[in-house]
Formats: sequence, structure tokens, C-alpha cells
Amino acid sequence: MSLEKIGDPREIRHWMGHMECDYSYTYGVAGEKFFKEIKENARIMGTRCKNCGFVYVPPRLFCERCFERLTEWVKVGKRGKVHTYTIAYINVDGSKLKKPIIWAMVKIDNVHGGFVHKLGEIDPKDVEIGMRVEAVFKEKKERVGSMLDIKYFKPVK
Amino acid sequence: MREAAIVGVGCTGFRSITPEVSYKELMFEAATRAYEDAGVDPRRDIDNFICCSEDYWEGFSIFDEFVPDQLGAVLRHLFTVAADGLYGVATAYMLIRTGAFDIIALEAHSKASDILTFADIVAFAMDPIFNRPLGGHPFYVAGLEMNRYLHETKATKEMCAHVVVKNKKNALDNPYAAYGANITVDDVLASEPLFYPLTRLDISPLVDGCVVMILASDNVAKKLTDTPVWIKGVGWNSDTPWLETRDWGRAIYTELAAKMAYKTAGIKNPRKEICLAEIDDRFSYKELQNLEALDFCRRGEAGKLTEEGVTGKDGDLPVNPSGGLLGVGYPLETSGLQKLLEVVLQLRGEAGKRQIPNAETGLAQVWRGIPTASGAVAVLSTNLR
Amino acid sequence: MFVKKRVAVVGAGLTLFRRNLKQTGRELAYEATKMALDSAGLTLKDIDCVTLGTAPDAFDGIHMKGENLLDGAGAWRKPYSRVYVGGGTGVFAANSGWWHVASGLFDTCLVVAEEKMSSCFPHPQYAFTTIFDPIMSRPLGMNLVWIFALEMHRYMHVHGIKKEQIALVSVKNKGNAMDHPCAQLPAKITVEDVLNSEVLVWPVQRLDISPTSDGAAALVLASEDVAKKITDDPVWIDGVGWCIDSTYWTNRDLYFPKYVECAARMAYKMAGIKNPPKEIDVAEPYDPFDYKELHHMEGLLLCKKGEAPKLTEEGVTQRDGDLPINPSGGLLGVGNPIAAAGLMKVCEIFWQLRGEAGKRQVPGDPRTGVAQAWGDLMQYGSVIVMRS
Amino acid sequence: MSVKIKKYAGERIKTDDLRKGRIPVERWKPKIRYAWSTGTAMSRFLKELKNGRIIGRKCHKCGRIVVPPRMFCELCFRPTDEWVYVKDTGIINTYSISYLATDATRLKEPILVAIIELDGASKGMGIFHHLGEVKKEDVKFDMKVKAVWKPPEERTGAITDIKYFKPVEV
Repeated sequence: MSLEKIGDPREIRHWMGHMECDYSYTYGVAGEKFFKEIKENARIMGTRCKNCGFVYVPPRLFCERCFERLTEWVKVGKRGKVHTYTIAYINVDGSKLKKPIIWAMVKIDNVHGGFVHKLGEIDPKDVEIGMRVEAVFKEKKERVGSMLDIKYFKPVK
Repeated sequence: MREAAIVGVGCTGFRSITPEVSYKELMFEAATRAYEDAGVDPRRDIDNFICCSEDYWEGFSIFDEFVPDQLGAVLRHLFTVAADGLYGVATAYMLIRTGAFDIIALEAHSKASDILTFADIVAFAMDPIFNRPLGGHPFYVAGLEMNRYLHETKATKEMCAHVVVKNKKNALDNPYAAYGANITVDDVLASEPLFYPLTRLDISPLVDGCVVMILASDNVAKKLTDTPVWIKGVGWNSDTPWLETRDWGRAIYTELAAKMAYKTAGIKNPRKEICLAEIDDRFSYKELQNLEALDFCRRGEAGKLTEEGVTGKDGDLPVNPSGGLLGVGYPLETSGLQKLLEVVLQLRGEAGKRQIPNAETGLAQVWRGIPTASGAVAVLSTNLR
Repeated sequence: MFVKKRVAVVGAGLTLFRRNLKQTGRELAYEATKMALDSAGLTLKDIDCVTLGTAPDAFDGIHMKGENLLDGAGAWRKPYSRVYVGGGTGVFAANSGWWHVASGLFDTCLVVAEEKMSSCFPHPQYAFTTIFDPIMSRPLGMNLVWIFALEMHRYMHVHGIKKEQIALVSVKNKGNAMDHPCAQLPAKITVEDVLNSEVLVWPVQRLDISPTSDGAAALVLASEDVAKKITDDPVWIDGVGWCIDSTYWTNRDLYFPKYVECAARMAYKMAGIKNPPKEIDVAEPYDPFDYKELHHMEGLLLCKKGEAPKLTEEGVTQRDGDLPINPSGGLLGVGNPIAAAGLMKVCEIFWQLRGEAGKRQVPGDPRTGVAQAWGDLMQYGSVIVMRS
Repeated sequence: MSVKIKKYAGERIKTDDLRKGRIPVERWKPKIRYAWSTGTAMSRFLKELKNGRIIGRKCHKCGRIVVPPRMFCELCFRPTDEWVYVKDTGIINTYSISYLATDATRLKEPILVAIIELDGASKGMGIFHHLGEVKKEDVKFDMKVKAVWKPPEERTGAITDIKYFKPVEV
């Protein structure tokens, strides 16, 4: 170990800095087509693996299990079930959220996957695992082709 | 096939902040202790050095650049495994088994107190297309996982709170631990809800600290020490990185990693054959979930065992006698080595007030944290055969 | 050093290297990995474990990006980890694959390298500023090219090397890349073109430098028993080496890469190579800058210190020369998606030793090849020796 | 690439298409900030810079005086023993002439940068810094240079407390 160390707290120093760059992520081969359908038609698409029988949502270029290249696109519905949920009370900086966010893993019907997204039009205390929900899209003119084109999922009436 | 043992350990202890030393000085301290403990000279004896780190925890790209000097590794063989320290153990184990390496030094540290925006960094690990744009504090992933786990296993928040109480109490006996406390289940349940069902006290707080370990091949280990701690098996595995297709209730990666480690170690009945376990408890429910994944009990049983005291210090299967991450603190990629260190000290009979009598075989397990579904397991023993 | 188990390369794959590719990082990794598996006639089921090499997270813009890429690398529910030694990562990833198999724990291993530098936008140069020490270097506005220029200048000064000699490397490699279907910057250029190109940081000019790129590469490794079942043509990994020098790069004499020498000696010892220039038939040293090829030839002990420029002038390092260097076209010609570029070199040696390199094929049935990468702050060497 | 492989992978997109937004992308700027503990060695080093002095550490075993200072000797693997002031003069080990700014934008007037081996430290102990008050044609290897300090009131305890190194008449 060092033969001397700082003993006087006034001698302690910190050097401030960051690792902040601008990033721009391409959507990829599967993502580009997926978001185009979301943007233009508010339609959720998946890709089907012939080997495993899964329809992946969000769609993939390849099956993570068998590595088959996925070329078959399937239109899937916007409804599903709350597989699990949580209620977040704090923001990323640790500050208290004015209104808690309800996060849910929504399993879309008849596919492998779904979305981790927010729930809306529901009180946190009414959320239950297993409840049926559906995607609420932004208006067409507001959609840009991103995950935010889905505003949230709301309970199916 | 060659065997490998841990023949030396060094640790700085864990604290919430270490402002008097740089990360280099912190590493130098742990390395000095480990080399002394093993009786090796790094400039002469060590065939390879392994550092476990991730760039954004450090604030540097290519953190590998900044590690050789304070470990005595200048112009020697060193590399970085971008993962938890337990992956480093697995790597060292493989290197020794090739026959080309006899003594290996392994390092992991946390200078978490250097980080000003921890949650933003975790958020930066989320998928940039499908998850990150939605924003939010990324610990919601743990909230989702906990809720599903409780739903599937019928475990309760109280059971999770028991984990917190036990681990923080254990930590009171660990001089390395930063977050020992004597609290009750009610205290945990009453603490601020953050990501329902997670409360503030269900979450392990960050700490600084460094661990260095020396591993050696069987012949060399026997020459270096009378108390080698043998690596009987290692395993590591990953479920999908996609939040959308992973198993939210089970720790599949722990199940598969354990299977691999048990196979090499020849363990058929972990509950009977393993004397103590140091298990990832970054969030309270993780200890229960991982206990089950490690096949210490059936699914849905871990909470009950915890309530009954089976996993307590004096129970049948002491879990996290060190205090775990809830009691010691969460030292980033050093988490696995914090756990392994406890196992080594226990098996050597050097665990002081925490000593578990006649501990011969121990297990350490770690998860790579949000948003991953990856983890590693190591089984250690005082007996080679 | 006695290694019991021999490890073979049985398949390799490579994507195009380009400034920007549409594929996400994991999609790129998938393309290379799938190609490598197909070339070996294997499926994912045949694979026991996966090791990944990728350079700074700050390029792809994902913290712990090894975790994000893992499905593309074929690591779903398999033992998987990531090694990381800066620019040395690509070749080192192959080394890590070696120990996975040589340990006897696994019979087959995928080695995957990926880089998507274009995510850091508008230019990865911003990410490079974060590789420097925040106290000693970053406040001085450190730029990556500066440090290369300092090293290149020192190398030129110590040996009295002229820029004309160094430019020959760029001419050769960009020319070699004309025969590489994945190459980003193949070109027929002259020494004058290099010398007349824009001065960026003297002595470094525009054509002395490799580009930034997106791309991925992959290998399939197998143990001896398994390899012999898969192919009649395994290429053996007979030596691996790596070494790191001090962080304090301004305290070292940069004219010679001691760390590469140390790594090479480790690999040569394992492979039983006593006279590298005689025993090695083809080499792929790391060439992110043209002088680096010369520097690394010397580090690899393929010639004496300061002698590499002369060999280059004499044509010895041409594809049909006595000691072909970077027949692929290297980073200068094929492109430089950091870790993928390093593994591309290992792929090239694999194809050369199998006689599959087509127009790039080095004549005379090469039997022994070496690939090398360099990394960190002029500090890291990783070396692999392969034999057919 | 192997001759056996006929189909190549990877779809190129043009930088210009990205710049002009013709390719859909997700953008992000992370907030990633640090306060690195400078520790025992560098805290003292920075404090001394504020005083207009450069300090190193000496290892009694190998006898080296190292700059920047560290509390360990990387060659002997032992603690360094004492603080030693070194001079703010030295010689140019290597240099370069940069027409690139930090962000890779082009400069009309180049920045001159060098590794300077400091007098009073062990041989080869250089630090990186800028050169000033010198024309690019006049910079030479082994040239003697001296630090030009900011005025005391402007110093903050940083490597930039030295403005640059300039040639000294011999």
C-alpha cells in the first residue's frame, strides 16, 4: 500500500468530466420495416421462424434460438396481456415523479414477445397481472416511426 | 486435467466513498495484500493478469489501458474481461486448465463513488431502439421481474424483506461491509416504495472497493499454501438480451450456469453437498430467485426457507453470511469477487465472527445486473477430490 | 508451457466493411456468425460456447454492449463472455476462443467480433477523446491522431525513415484490397498520392490512415477430435500471445513496440517458432496507420529494428514477395471496424492457409501464418500463430 | 473472404443520407458524468501545478524519479518513497504538427504538440503538452524547452496551468 495517504480532508480533490457523445442508431434490417408499418399504418408486425414456430415481436432478422434467417413477416394484433408490471415512483435522476409511471411487460396475443411499455388510462391500484390491454397509437401525423409512436397500452374494455 | 485453486486474496474493504485514493491506488492496495497473502512476486511469478471492468463504470473508454502499472503487470500478460469478477475466475480456470499458465492474478474493483449519474449509465445499457427511448429510471426492470417472480412462486414481499433483514444483520459481523444494520421486516416494508413491489431497502446501495485474487495450478498451489481453496466447477450463461422474450419469473441463466458448474464439480445434491452460498442479492428477491435457480430448493420454496431461518448464519444452508450486496454494498463488477472472497475466507476458516463451522464446500453466484440476463457460478472446496 | 489440446479453426465469416451499414450491431454479428457456421457446415446446436470481442462501448453507444450483442453472436443460453483489450481485441478474441477449447471445457467455440462505429455521430472521433486520461490528457484537447503522429515521428526520427518509404505500405495495402470483396477503401494509388494527400497531423496524412467502419467477423473453433470430423482442412492455432505495457505512454520510448515483441515471443514459444522470418509464410500485422505495419513487423521479429521500411521498398512484403504482409489489404484497404478488423486478419490467415483466398492467395502453399493486433494507448499486443 | 463464399453480407448506407435524415434513426445523448477521485498522487501533483511547480515520486529501489507521480513503482511493484520536484524544462522527445482540432475539424494554424522529457526526472520521463512561441519549421527533436505558466491567479491546479512549452536559448 502507499506509504502515505491524504489525511487532511481539505486536500481531497475530484476531477470532473463526462463521456457524452451524440448517438444515432440505425433501426436495422428488421427494425426499419417494423417502424415503417407502425408509422404508416399503426400496424404491429412480427417475423416468424419456420423452425421454431415463434413469431417474434418486435421482429428480428434472425431467430435467437436456431439462427434461422427470418423472412416471413406476419401482421399481429395490438392486444395482449399484462405479463408483469411495476409502478415507478422516481425518475432517472432519483427525483420523485409527480405522477408514478406504470410499466408493464405486455405479451402480445399469439406471438413470442411483445413490448415493455407504459400503461395508461388506468389507476395504478387497478393494474393486475393477466389483465388484457391494447396499444394506443399516436395520431398518424404525430408518428415518426419509433417506440414512442405507441403512447401506452390501455385496458381492453 | 489440471486443477486450479485460489491461493491468495486481497481486499480493500467496501465503503460508500473512498475520496483519499484514486482507482489506481485502490487497486494497488488490494493487489499488495493479495500478493503478500499468496507469497508471490507479480514481476516474476505471475503468468497472466485478468481485470474485470466495464468502461462506463470507470469513465474511460478502453479502461484496460489504465490497469497494468498498479498491479505489477507492466510488459507482462494481462487482459480485460468485460464482465463481473466471477467471469474472470472462469477465465483463469480455463487458462490454468490449458496447461500453459500456472499462476494467475485476477482483479475487479468498484469506484462507484466516481460516478455522478449511475442510473443514466444503466439506462445507456438498454436497447437503444426498443427500450431506451421510453426513458425512465431503468430499475423498473427489477420491479417487473420481482412482481412476476412473486406472482409465479407465491412468494411475498415479507419474504423478500426477510432477506434484507438477514443480510444486513450478517454484515454487522463483516469488517469489510458498509451497510450492516439491525432492522426489522417492518422497517423494510415501510421504506419508500420505488418500483413496486421494490422498496428502497430492497435495493443494495453502491460501494467502492477492490478485490484481487491469485489462482494457481494444482502443483504450484500445493507449494504456495497449505490452505488452497479448490475451484471445483465454474459455469456462466446468458438468456436473451431482449426484455421482450426473456423469462421474467425465472433466472434461466443461473439455472444453466449452475448446471455447468455442478457437472464439473460432480455435485448432485447441492443442498446436501454445499455448506454455504454467496448469492446475488442486488435486489432482495434475487436471493430467493437465485436460490431456486441454483437448485437449493424447489421453486417457490426459498422464501419460506428464509422465513424459517434455514438460510441464516446458523441455519442448515447459510446464504450470504458476508452480508451479501444488501449488507456489504454493491461494488459493480466486483460483486462476484466479494462473494467469492467470503467463500474463500469461510473455507479457510478465516471468517472470524461469521465463521461457519466445518465449511468445506461453498458456492458463489452473480448476476450481471440490469438489463442483462447473464450470470456466473463458482463452486469451491477445501478438498481436491 | 505445454498445451495438451490442439485447437483448430474450422470456419470463418465476414461482413462488408463500410463507413455506415444499415444493420444493427447484433444483426451485423449475426451475419458474420451465420456465415462462419455455414462455412463449417455447422448449426448453432453444435456450438458449446461463445466469446465476443468488441472495442469501446462508446462507439456502438451501448453500455455493456457485449450483453446487447449476444444473440447476434449466437450466445442465447450458452456460456458467453466478452474480452476487451482496445484495438488489440480482434486478434485477442481468437486467443480467447483458443483457451475456451484448449481448457478441455468445450469442444466448439464461436469467436465473434463486431464494431458499429457509425453510431457515434457525426464522427467516432468524439468517442476517441474518452480513451485518454482525464487529468493529464483530456484537458489538453487530446485527439487520437495526435498520439499516432507522435509515435510515427519518433519512429521516423530514431531510424531515419522517410515518408516515401512509409507511404509504400499504404500503396501496397490499398492495392491488395482491390481483390477483397468486403473492402471499404481499395484503391490503386501511388506514393505521390499519399505524399500529396491532406496533412492532418504531421507526419500523418490522409492516405496514411485507415477509415472508421462498421463490420463484423467470426470464427468457428473446434477441438482436435471434433475438427477432424468437421473438415479435412483444419487450420491449427499453435500459438497465442498478448502483452501490455505501462499506462504512462509518455514515459516510454515509442519508437519500438516492446509489448508486441513480448506478445510475439509468447506465441512463438508456444508454437515452437525459433526463426520467425524463415518459418512464417504470411503475416497480417495491424495497420491502422501505414507506419504501424512497419512498426509491428519489427515487433513481431519478422525483421530487425528499423529494417521494415527497407524490406517494403525491396518488395519483400508484396503478396508475391518472400514475406507477404497484409495480403488482405489490411485495415488501410479493407477498413477498420476495430475489433472486427483484428478478427478479419485472423480470418485472412485462415483462408490463406486453406488456399481459399482466391485472387489474394499468397503463392507457394503457405503453411504458417501470424496475425497481430495492437491496442490501448500504444500499449497492447495480441498475436496468434496458425498452421495448416 | 473465402472464394467459397459467394454472397456478401451488409447493407451500405450513405453518410449523406444519414446526415440529411433520409435513413430512420433513433438519437440519444446520454448524461454520463463523473467526479474522479484524483487520489494521493495526483492531488498533490495538481496542487503543485497551482504553485507553478512539477512534482514527481522517487522509488528508492530502482532509483527512478517518475512524472506524473504515482504512489507505486510499476517496475519494482512496491510503494514509491518520496516526493521530488523536477524542473519545468526539458527536451522534445517527439512532436507533431496538428491541423486537426480535438473534434477533428480542420485548423488553419496548426497546433504543435510534443512529448517533453523533463529535466530532473529519470531519463525518458516525458509529459505530453503543447508547444508555443515557436514556428512549426523551427521545432526540432531534442530541442530544449521550458514551461510557460499561466499567471498564479489564473491557475486552477490543472495540467493547463502550464500554457505550453517554449524553446529556450541554449
